[in-house]
Amino acid sequence: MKKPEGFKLVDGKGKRIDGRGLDETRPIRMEVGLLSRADGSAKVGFGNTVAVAAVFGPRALFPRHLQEVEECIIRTRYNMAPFSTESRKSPGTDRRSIEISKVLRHAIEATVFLEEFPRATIDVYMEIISSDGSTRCTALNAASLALALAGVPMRDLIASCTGGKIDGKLAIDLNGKEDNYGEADVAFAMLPTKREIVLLQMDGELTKEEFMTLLTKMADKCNKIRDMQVKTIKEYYKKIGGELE
Amino acid sequence: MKKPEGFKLVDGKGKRIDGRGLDETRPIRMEVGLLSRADGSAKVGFGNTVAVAAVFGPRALFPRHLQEVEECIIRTRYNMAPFSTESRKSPGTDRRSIEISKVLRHAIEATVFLEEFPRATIDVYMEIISSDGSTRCTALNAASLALALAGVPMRDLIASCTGGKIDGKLAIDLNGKEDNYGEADVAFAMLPTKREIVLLQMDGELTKEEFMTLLTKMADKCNKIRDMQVKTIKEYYKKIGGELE
Amino acid sequence: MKKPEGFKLVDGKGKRIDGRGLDETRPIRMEVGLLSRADGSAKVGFGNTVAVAAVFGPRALFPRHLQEVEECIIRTRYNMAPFSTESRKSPGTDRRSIEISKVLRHAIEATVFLEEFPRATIDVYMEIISSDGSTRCTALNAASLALALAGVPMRDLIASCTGGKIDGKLAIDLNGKEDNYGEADVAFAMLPTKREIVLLQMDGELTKEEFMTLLTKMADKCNKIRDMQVKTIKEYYKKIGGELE
Amino acid sequence: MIPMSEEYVLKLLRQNKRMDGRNLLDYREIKIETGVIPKAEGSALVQLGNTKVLVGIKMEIATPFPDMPDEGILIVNAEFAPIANPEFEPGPPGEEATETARLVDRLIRESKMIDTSKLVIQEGEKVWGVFVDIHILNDEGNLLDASAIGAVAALYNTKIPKYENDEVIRGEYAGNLPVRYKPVMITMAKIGDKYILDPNYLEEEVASTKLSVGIRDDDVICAVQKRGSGTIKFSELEGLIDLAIQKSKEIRSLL
Amino acid sequence: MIPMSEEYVLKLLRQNKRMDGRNLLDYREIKIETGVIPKAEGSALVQLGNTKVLVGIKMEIATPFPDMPDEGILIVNAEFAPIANPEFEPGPPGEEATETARLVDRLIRESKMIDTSKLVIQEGEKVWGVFVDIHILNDEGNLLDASAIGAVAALYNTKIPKYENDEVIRGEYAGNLPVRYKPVMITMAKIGDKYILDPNYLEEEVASTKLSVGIRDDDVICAVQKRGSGTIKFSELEGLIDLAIQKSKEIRSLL
Amino acid sequence: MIPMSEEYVLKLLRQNKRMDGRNLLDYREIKIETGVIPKAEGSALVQLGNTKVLVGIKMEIATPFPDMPDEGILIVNAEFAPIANPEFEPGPPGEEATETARLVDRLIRESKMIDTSKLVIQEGEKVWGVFVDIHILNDEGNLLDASAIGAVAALYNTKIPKYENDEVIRGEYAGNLPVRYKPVMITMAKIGDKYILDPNYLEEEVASTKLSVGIRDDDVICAVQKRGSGTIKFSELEGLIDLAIQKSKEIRSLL
Repeated sequence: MKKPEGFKLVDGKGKRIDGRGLDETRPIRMEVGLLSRADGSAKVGFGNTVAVAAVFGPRALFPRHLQEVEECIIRTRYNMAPFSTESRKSPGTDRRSIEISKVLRHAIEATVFLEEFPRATIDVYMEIISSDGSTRCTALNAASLALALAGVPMRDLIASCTGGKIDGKLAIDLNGKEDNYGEADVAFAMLPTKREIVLLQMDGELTKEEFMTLLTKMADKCNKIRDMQVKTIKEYYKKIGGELE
Repeated sequence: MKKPEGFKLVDGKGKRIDGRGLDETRPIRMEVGLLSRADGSAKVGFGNTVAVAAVFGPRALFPRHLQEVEECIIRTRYNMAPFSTESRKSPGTDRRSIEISKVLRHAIEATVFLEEFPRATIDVYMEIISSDGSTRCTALNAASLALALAGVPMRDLIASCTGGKIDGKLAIDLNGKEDNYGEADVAFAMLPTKREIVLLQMDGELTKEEFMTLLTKMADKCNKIRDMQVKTIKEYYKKIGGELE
Repeated sequence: MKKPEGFKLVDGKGKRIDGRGLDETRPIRMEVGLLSRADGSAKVGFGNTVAVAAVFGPRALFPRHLQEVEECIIRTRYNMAPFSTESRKSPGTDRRSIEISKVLRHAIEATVFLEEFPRATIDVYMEIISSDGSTRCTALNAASLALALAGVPMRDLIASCTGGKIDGKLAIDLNGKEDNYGEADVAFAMLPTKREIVLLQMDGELTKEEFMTLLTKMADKCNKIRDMQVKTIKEYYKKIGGELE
Repeated sequence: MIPMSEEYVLKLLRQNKRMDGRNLLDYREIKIETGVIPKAEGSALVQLGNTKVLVGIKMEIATPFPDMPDEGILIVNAEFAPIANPEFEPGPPGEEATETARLVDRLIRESKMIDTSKLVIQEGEKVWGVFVDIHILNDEGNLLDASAIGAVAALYNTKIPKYENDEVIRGEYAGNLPVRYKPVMITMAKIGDKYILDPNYLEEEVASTKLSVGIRDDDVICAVQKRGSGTIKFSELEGLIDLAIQKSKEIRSLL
Repeated sequence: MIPMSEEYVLKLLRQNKRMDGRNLLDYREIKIETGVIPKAEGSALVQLGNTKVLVGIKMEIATPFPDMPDEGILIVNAEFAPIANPEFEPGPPGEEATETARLVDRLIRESKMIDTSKLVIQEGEKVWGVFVDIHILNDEGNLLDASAIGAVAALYNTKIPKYENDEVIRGEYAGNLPVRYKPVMITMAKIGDKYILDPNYLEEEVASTKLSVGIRDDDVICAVQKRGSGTIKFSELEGLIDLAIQKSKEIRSLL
Repeated sequence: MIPMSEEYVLKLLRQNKRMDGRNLLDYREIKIETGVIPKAEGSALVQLGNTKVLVGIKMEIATPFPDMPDEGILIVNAEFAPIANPEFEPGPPGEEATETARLVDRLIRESKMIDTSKLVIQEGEKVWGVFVDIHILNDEGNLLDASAIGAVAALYNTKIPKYENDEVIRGEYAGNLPVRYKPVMITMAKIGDKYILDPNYLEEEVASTKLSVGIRDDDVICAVQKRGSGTIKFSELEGLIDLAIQKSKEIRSLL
């Protein structure tokens, strides 16, 4: 999308259109256990972007010919609600959601101990209910929490955020306008304690130096996101424990 | 649809646009056994609305995972032929036909002794070949006859008709214009000897008193429709018996 | 399609728009074994029409309920690449490709000894990568070669060509313009040594005499096409043999 | 009733007999009723023995094809409704329905039976579209010939609605559809080494091949299709065409 | 937790009790939050006990229907997202979602709750389209009533964007959506010979039939649907309608 | 021939060898032929060893996107035709084809290789649409890199047809497509703890992860995608990017 003339993503003082600094994320909210029918669920917000994730399983997979003999399969769906976007999005999958569902599935496959549940499936569904940039990373953070709540054994939590280049500057956690009008954007997720990358997608124009500088900033931010995830889960179990007593 | 200005559905003498009184149905025609490949078939006309129904089964259901262990399943399809309507209807299912197929299936499930045919299916297909209002009720009357011809055990025959409010008056068996320009319409079916309702859908604006008055008239009419169904079946077997001798 | 006024398909000397005589085909090119993943493959060109065919099988067919107990089944796909036509063709099947896939399947079923591979499938996929008339016949010639390369036992090779009536004259191997602007076109294939017809489709206007005269010319041409097929296969094995030594 | 089986069909044919008593080259009784669908601009119900096919014609305003700005358009569609045969499934048209629709389309189009140049309302912008919808009610075999008879009968029964102030006025008519030929489709089925006409559905099951030939009033051939997975001997072809031409006259006389 | 089973639901009902302690005619606690979706022109999150339904309204420029040139259009869509229930499958809307969307559509349309005549920008050319998207988040039963509450609440929360120079200016508003009624859908479920209100999902599994009745502020009935494969006795009908009318006032007071 | 198995691939790699004799960072032989499709405005057949990919470009008149009224449009589509691999099924594009199309799209779009501002015929109304159709003929691995090479080569081979009196005149040309860069996609596959370039299809089966990096002539990175269900160590990343940049120069020199 073409940036309107004169429109600035970063002002003279290095502040972004929503008042943030370049290395700041928007306010992050995390909530878990909100959906009673799911085995695990979570809602994550990065500013005006909100994703809800639900995990079902491990459960038996039918028809049988889809089963894997030595491990469980992961099925994912990333979906945007029609009212989540500026103009209404027609319901249904499109090429973008097919691709995103695929890369998110691979991120989860790289994280879960698949071999513990041969012949089973774990279904991870992610709904974007409000969209303002960074939707896939928000969804993946929610999926990570929902998997943890469902008790699925994982190598680590998945922490995810976006980054990019806007008005020539490197920035973390792009909002919708920054994504549309910026020069580059990167979607990234890693297993923070392992320092292993499970999601990496980039679009735009970056030199190698910019790319590596940006990735280093994003990896740092993912460490903090993981801390929030851990805190969210602990508080949930504390609360539940309290209620059960 | 908006009623053209000055257009009257009921004249000063209580006559409707096709000359009927408020409590009269259009001429009803019933024919059974017309399709040699079906296990049971019927054609029913209410004025210019004509439906053909065919029943296949009880027959084995495949793939097996669709079978019900303790009863037979009913599958229905309500479909309008492209040439049945004013402007050509594109072939294929739409949301309206999905909904109608569902409520008609439920009406049939409420009528057939499902437990007599575990693991089987009974397929009831209904084609509207000419459409002038009340298509689903006409289709259901045809389905009832076709089920009887197929020898499917039922708690009673299903008798069905529509009613509604047109130009402020309650009327039976709406035609297409009355359906479009009227204030309310009701689709109704019952098992007359049991006085049990198997189909009930209403749209529009009715007070409770109007609704109950109308329903009572419709139930009366369904008794008469059942009589016609019985007569049609008897005459068919008489004729067949005569031919076989 | 309407012929532009004054446009001539055949000139005063009986020459066609690409310089050919009425009984001449365009230059024919045949190549086999070009696709390493297929069990048999071939590429055939008639002038600017080019088809690639690949054969997979005989191979086991799943799910089982599709299997035939006493013979193998043939599955075919005829598909035009989006860039093969004047204006881009939207990807995906349409009614034309469904019909053509069906008649080509029947041609192959009439040729292969199906009973030798009960419960199996042989899949024959044909891609039109450049289209200038006679695409289905070109595809079928390629399929015939690919089947032979795959070692599928056949009653004979299938030889195929088109013919038609253009500017009032009977002609062999119609190109795109001749197909569009001519008075009739015929798609034809036979097993030359058996003189049995396996494909026959005709559109347009022909008297019986014209039809029979044209068919006789086409049958002659198919004999020659079969000779080319045999030569192509022999040369391939000679070359392969040479390489293996 | 005597149980009918494929064996039985074959056994009878060896004696040049058919299960319903017909001679090899007989059609079943043909009944044609027209004007049977109130909302359609033209319609016909065809019965070929117990095979029943309903054809309805709708006339709709359409945009002409860019390369045919001065001609109306023709769309033929076939629905093999599941009421017609226990093996038909609900859903989008399959291979058989598609082939039937395309063959009837070619018969009508290539025979030039409709004078589409008279269907233009505004050149390049607005023309009449003729929508031929074939609806199979009961499949006792030879759906193609029955569908073709139904389509031609329905087109002969079709009126063009009035069109005023950019609006189609249904129920009022400006005239008949401009039709000029009665093309007929004749299907011959090969069972063993014999050919029969108008196969019923059990005969179709047994037949290895069918040859369908479309013939115009002036004996011109306008559509041919070999159907099914058998072969036809080249030497048989001329006789089959002769047979189709001859039989087409008989069928046409009923239209 | 005590294991819940269908047997258990039935046993309790025989004693006029329900698994969550409610009386037969009680709704679960209803919570309504509006304005919850930043990008939507209107939205509501409804909780009916643990059932959670999110409804978002988008206002888009649309072409009016030819027979309604001077009215805005209404589109209702329901997504039974697979996050809501382990039995929901990803993919196009199934029967349940379609029925829910159509019933909410009828409730809104037939009650005339939106004054669509005020949604015309240019007669016959350009009107506002009101897109009501129902998104099920968690299915603990009675999705229809929850969806209807959500749709009405979201429509009351909806603003019309500014429209200048043929462009919708999102985030700036010209006024509220013209709404005038609060229709309510009441679903009664029949289990054995008893009727209960607001069935949870285990009760829905056991119920043979549901009757859903849509009631407007003036007690006018504007939509009725019998759902499920049981029957309703004719003699029961009047009492059920009375019950729905009475209960609708209680629900409406929350909107 | 020696039977090839996944075990064999792994065993060789432990000795830094590959089944076809290549070094770990070698590409297979690359052959590029352009202008191979008569009806296409541009085309290329790329062979990467035995992997064969055909790319055709069609130029069509299109409407620009409302937010880009002064730019032509680009559509990239990939067909994983069933002729290419016994595991490909006929039908609409699956996940792999969709990902390939979208990555090639991003490589072309984000690198700004086409000057789309020169494809406007009438601002806001009519522009050239560049349709890039990738057709896989034979899949012996690394379809993405081959597709990208094919797309760039075909775009460099593309001519814009003449456009006169609202009509595209096929076969006559107004000039070349305005292209200015040769972006290259480099795919590195991780097998065990080793990375190899240009994996063949058996190596792809064994690889846990692939990293594909798109590089422009000026070494700018314009597209990156981690593919597959393994992980990449953060510490490995810089070396992989360096490798991709270095290798891209070698591939670009062939274009």
